[in-house]
Amino acid sequence: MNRFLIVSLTASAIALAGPPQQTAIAQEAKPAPPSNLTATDHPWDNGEVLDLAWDAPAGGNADGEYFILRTVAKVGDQIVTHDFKIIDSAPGDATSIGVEVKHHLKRAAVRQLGDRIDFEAILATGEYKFTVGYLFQIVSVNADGVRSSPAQTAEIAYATMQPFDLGRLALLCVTIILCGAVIFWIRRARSGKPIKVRKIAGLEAVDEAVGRATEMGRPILYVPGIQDINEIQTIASMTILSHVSKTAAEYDAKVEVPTSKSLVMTTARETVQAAFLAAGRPDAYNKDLIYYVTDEQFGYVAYLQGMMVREKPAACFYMGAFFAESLILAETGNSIGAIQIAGTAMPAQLPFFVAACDYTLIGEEFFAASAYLSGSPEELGSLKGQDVGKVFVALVLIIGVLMATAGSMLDSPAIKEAVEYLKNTLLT
Amino acid sequence: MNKSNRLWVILFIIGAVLVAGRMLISQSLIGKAYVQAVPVNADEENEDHKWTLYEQSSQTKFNEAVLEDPNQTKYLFSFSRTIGVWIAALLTIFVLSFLIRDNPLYKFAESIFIGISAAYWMVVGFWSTVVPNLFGKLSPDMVRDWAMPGLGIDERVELMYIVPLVLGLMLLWILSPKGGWISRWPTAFIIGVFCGLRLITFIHADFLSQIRNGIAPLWMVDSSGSFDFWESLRNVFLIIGVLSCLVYFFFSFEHKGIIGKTAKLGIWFMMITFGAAFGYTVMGRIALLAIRLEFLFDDWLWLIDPTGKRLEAVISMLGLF
Amino acid sequence: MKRQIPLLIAMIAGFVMIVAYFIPYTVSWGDTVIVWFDVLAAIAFVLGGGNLLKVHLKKTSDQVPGWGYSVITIVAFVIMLVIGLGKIGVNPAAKYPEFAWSGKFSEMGSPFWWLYEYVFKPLQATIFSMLAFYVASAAFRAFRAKNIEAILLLATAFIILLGRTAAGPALTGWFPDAIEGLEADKLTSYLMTVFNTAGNRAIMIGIALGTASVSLKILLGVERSYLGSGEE
Amino acid sequence: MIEFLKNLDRRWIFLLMLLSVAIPILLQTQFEETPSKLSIAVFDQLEKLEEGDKILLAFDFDPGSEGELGPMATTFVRHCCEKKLKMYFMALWPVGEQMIVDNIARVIKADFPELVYGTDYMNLGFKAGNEGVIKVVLTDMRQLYTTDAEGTAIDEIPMMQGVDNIKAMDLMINISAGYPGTKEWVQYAVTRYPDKITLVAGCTGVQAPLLYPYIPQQLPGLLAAIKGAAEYEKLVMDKYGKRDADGNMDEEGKYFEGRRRMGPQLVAHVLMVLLIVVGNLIFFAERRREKRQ
Repeated sequence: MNRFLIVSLTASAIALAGPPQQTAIAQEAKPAPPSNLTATDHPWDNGEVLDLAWDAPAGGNADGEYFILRTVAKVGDQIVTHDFKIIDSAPGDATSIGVEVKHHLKRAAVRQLGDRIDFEAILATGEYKFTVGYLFQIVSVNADGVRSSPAQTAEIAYATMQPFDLGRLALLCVTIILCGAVIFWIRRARSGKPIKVRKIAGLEAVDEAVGRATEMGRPILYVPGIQDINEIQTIASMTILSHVSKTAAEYDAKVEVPTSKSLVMTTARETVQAAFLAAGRPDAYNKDLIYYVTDEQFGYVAYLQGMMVREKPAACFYMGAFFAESLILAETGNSIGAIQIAGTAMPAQLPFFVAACDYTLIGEEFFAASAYLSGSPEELGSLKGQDVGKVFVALVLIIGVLMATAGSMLDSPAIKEAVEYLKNTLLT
Repeated sequence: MNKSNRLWVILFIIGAVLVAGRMLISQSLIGKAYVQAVPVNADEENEDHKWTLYEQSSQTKFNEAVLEDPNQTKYLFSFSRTIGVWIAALLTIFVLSFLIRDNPLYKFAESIFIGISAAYWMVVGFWSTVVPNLFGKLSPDMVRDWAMPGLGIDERVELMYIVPLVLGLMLLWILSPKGGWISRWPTAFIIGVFCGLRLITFIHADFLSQIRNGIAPLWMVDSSGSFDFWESLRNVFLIIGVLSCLVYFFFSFEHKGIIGKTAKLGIWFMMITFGAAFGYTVMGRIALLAIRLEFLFDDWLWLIDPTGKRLEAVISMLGLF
Repeated sequence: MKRQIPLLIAMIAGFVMIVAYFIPYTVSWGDTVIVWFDVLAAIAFVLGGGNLLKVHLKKTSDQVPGWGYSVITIVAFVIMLVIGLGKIGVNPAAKYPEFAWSGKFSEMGSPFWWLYEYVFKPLQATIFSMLAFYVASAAFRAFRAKNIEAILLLATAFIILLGRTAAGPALTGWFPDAIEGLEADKLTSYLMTVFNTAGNRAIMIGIALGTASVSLKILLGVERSYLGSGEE
Repeated sequence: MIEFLKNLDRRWIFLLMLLSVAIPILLQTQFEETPSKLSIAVFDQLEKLEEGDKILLAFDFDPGSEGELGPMATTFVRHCCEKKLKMYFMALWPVGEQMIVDNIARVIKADFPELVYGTDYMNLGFKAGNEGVIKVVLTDMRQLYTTDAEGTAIDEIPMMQGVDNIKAMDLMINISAGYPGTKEWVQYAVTRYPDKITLVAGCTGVQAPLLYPYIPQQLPGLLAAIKGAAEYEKLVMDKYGKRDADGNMDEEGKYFEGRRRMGPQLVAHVLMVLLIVVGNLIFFAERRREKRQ
């Protein structure tokens, strides 16, 4: 109804303006504005989007575009004077768009509204955060860049948060599948069913290296990387350290753990102490062998390379997150003839470890190593769970690629849209 | 004096003679640093609120200024920064001497570095984390009156930040003779929180997004709408590469038969990846050495002058011979 | 008991973070705890500094060989710490001259800046630059074309090393149009965008899976060695 | 001969490396650069901007990587000054702030003294929190940055008016030496707001291979290592040339730093290739001899 009205109005305006040389006039004159602009809260999101919808102006606007203007209209109970600014644009064939807003403004941000708001009244409330409502305008811009008069929303719109972010549903499902697979295999292993996993080259070398250090009467150096304890690689390194120090305790070898972060030092102390206890040698534990050097990456490296040359450890373990220091350590270790075993998930450092160390655990193998070393069936079960994840990747990849290929070969918009949905909605 | 000590003495003497020779040729001290005085006038009324900042400058500017006005005070020779350049140069050489063998000079540099850097990070941690993010949250007024007058006046007390304070204190409990086990609580908290956080963000950011980036048609058409063989081949290689590498990481099967062959292909892809990483890394490392040597030749020995810092005729290596 | 409670703390904290990621009200918790962790890590510097002092004071008092270097470390540490925490020689911020402590601890010209510029920085950069030497010796010693894998690695490295300098165009620039694609820079870009991307993508996916699995095991308490023995 | 090479003391190799870098520096050799696609893409992204557009420069590196990234940073700042863009500096690395201050002194204060702090450029400084900082500045900068690096309240800075978050920026440049760096900016900023945030980056050689999977969808342009810096320098200097009308080279050397480094780079790369080849020759000669025995 409304649309019809505008169409007829415009038509009569044109009729008034002169003879029906419509094309010539349309280029000169302002385009018609869109109508029925509404702003509603985007459902099931984090309250940062309002959905705008409008009806296309009479005669359409396919060649042009729309500009979206926004103003803060209400802060708490305060009405704010209007000051519309362009915040976004939409293509001419669109009739809706999601725009980003905030559901709350902090007091400091409210201050920015300057003299458009009675700040004294805001101060007096003593509040810290205020709900904020918006008004929108939309103008159509034709191909020549001429703007129409604006259409405005009738009501102040507020964005609200919902208890669940529907955009992350796919992520939730994937998380449940992955975690579920790991848990399933761990439980299966607990129930006593045998778990078969392949060997990882280099893991037997761990015990061999410890044994050799004992024979030579020289210490073992264990470097847990240079990241703090909030890094998963460092945590994984702790579980490998647990195994190394347990073996060392059995062989009566000395393990030295210099760390670059003090939190890693305290955690490593706990780990090693527990390992010595498990090996039945709690008396042999010496916490002074696990110490902090410095947080500075190269200060730590300077210390390590000096210490390696002076104390000549027989075996060196580099397990954790490494950066540039990987090669300095590996080359120094090589020059003193130590057995070197490395493990990291830092892809950039892998070539150097692969080249300069005796054994290297690559990426995921590094995380798997702790499971192998512990030898407990539950830990091995978790590896099977990870494999489910890989199967998932392969399946989705193959399906996605086949769909994309089909879409491209058949030039079918429907399939292409399905691929876009898979990529941009399900996999983000 | 044993053989290695003699070698060190000889190296030291050669170095000293070369540096002295360099100084003779230029007929003035090398490694000099100059500054530009920038007066700061924070408060017209109060004399205490006026001071001078010294910014890095160059001999060229200094000489130009002196030629114009011999009594100028804007550009100055800086004694402390000249010393600094010499110390930096010597420390650079001390560290590099480790390449010949471990020696007392390296140990000296190493000890200084450990001490300085540990303290450096403590200071940075205090002023840029503890003050704004702990004190600033728990007592914004106090921090504003003391060290951060620019702190937003709307900042309010955020009692939530008592949690890291308490956890921190529990952590430090380890220093006390008894009850050190309490420090396991904050450790467990950190590890738990970050395990949860990393689990979800890795699945979100790396796992899903990499699958997403991997989806591409194997049949590519170019802008004219006809089949593009090379672009298609590229995508075929990409998908084969990703899948075969994934097979390598499979733990459930031994690498035998078809799986073994696919895994092998995966290793080949990874080896090319490693080769690329190696090539690029070498590139970066050499640039790092270049900047150190440029410092020695330019700022210290004044052998080269790529940025026009000096008026004095530059003696290039070619000129020496 | 001393082990059960921490285990419970880790489990609850971890699962709360996971659930919070899906709920808009709590999604910012992740950011908050990252800030908390930084505070905690900064407090932990005290632990590190204390340990550093303890180790080196012990070495000094025991007069173990090389104890002189420990003295140097202690002196360097204490000087840097006092200068930095005390903001010694730092002018107030120009905007707030009446606040003596408002200046930046690393202001140019201050003693802290001097130590940073002329001691810390050259030492850090020089130790980093030693990599150029190690990379050379590793190249000579370790990179052997023993098998097809090693040959692939080396060939790629060669192409990149030469392709990313003036040597690349000089060696391959004359190639006729038919094999233009083999010119060093084009080959480099092809290797990088196809093979390197495929390899890295798979490694990234693997690491994501490994991270998720290790995290999960820790949260479930399957993996608990980091918590120590439960004894004091 | 083989015996000698096999047992070659690695210090001789160190010496060769030292010479191959030192001699080109002393001779100041330079080579002509042919810009690659990725460098041109970076240049074009900046060229597209207009006077007064906002640009965020995140300096996530430290002196350790200055050799590779310093030249890029200098040229980026110069390019922004020439285009009269509004520059917002920030750092996720503690020492990054120092790098910002250095570059402001080297480029802006020295060659563009007419630019005013607070209206033409500003320094947000360092904030701890790694990717957490990225997440926060994406939605609300003022939550973390109550003051700039100098301690001035953010709201008193003219160019911060109307800037709530980094989505207000027309382009973002990240110079990165590792974690946190370009990868995190891509993961947390670009991936979330692909339409709002355009990122170009300069990175160290080590990182370059890891960033290629993001090109070009999430990362339209990348300067990889010193070579990228040299190419970009050429592009910028060819277009904007020398500052002095009389073509004076004084003080200009800082804009040629990348190209200057390519000299030692070439020689050292060739040395590396030779070392690998010689190493392998020895290895195979040795193996053949063992087989014969």
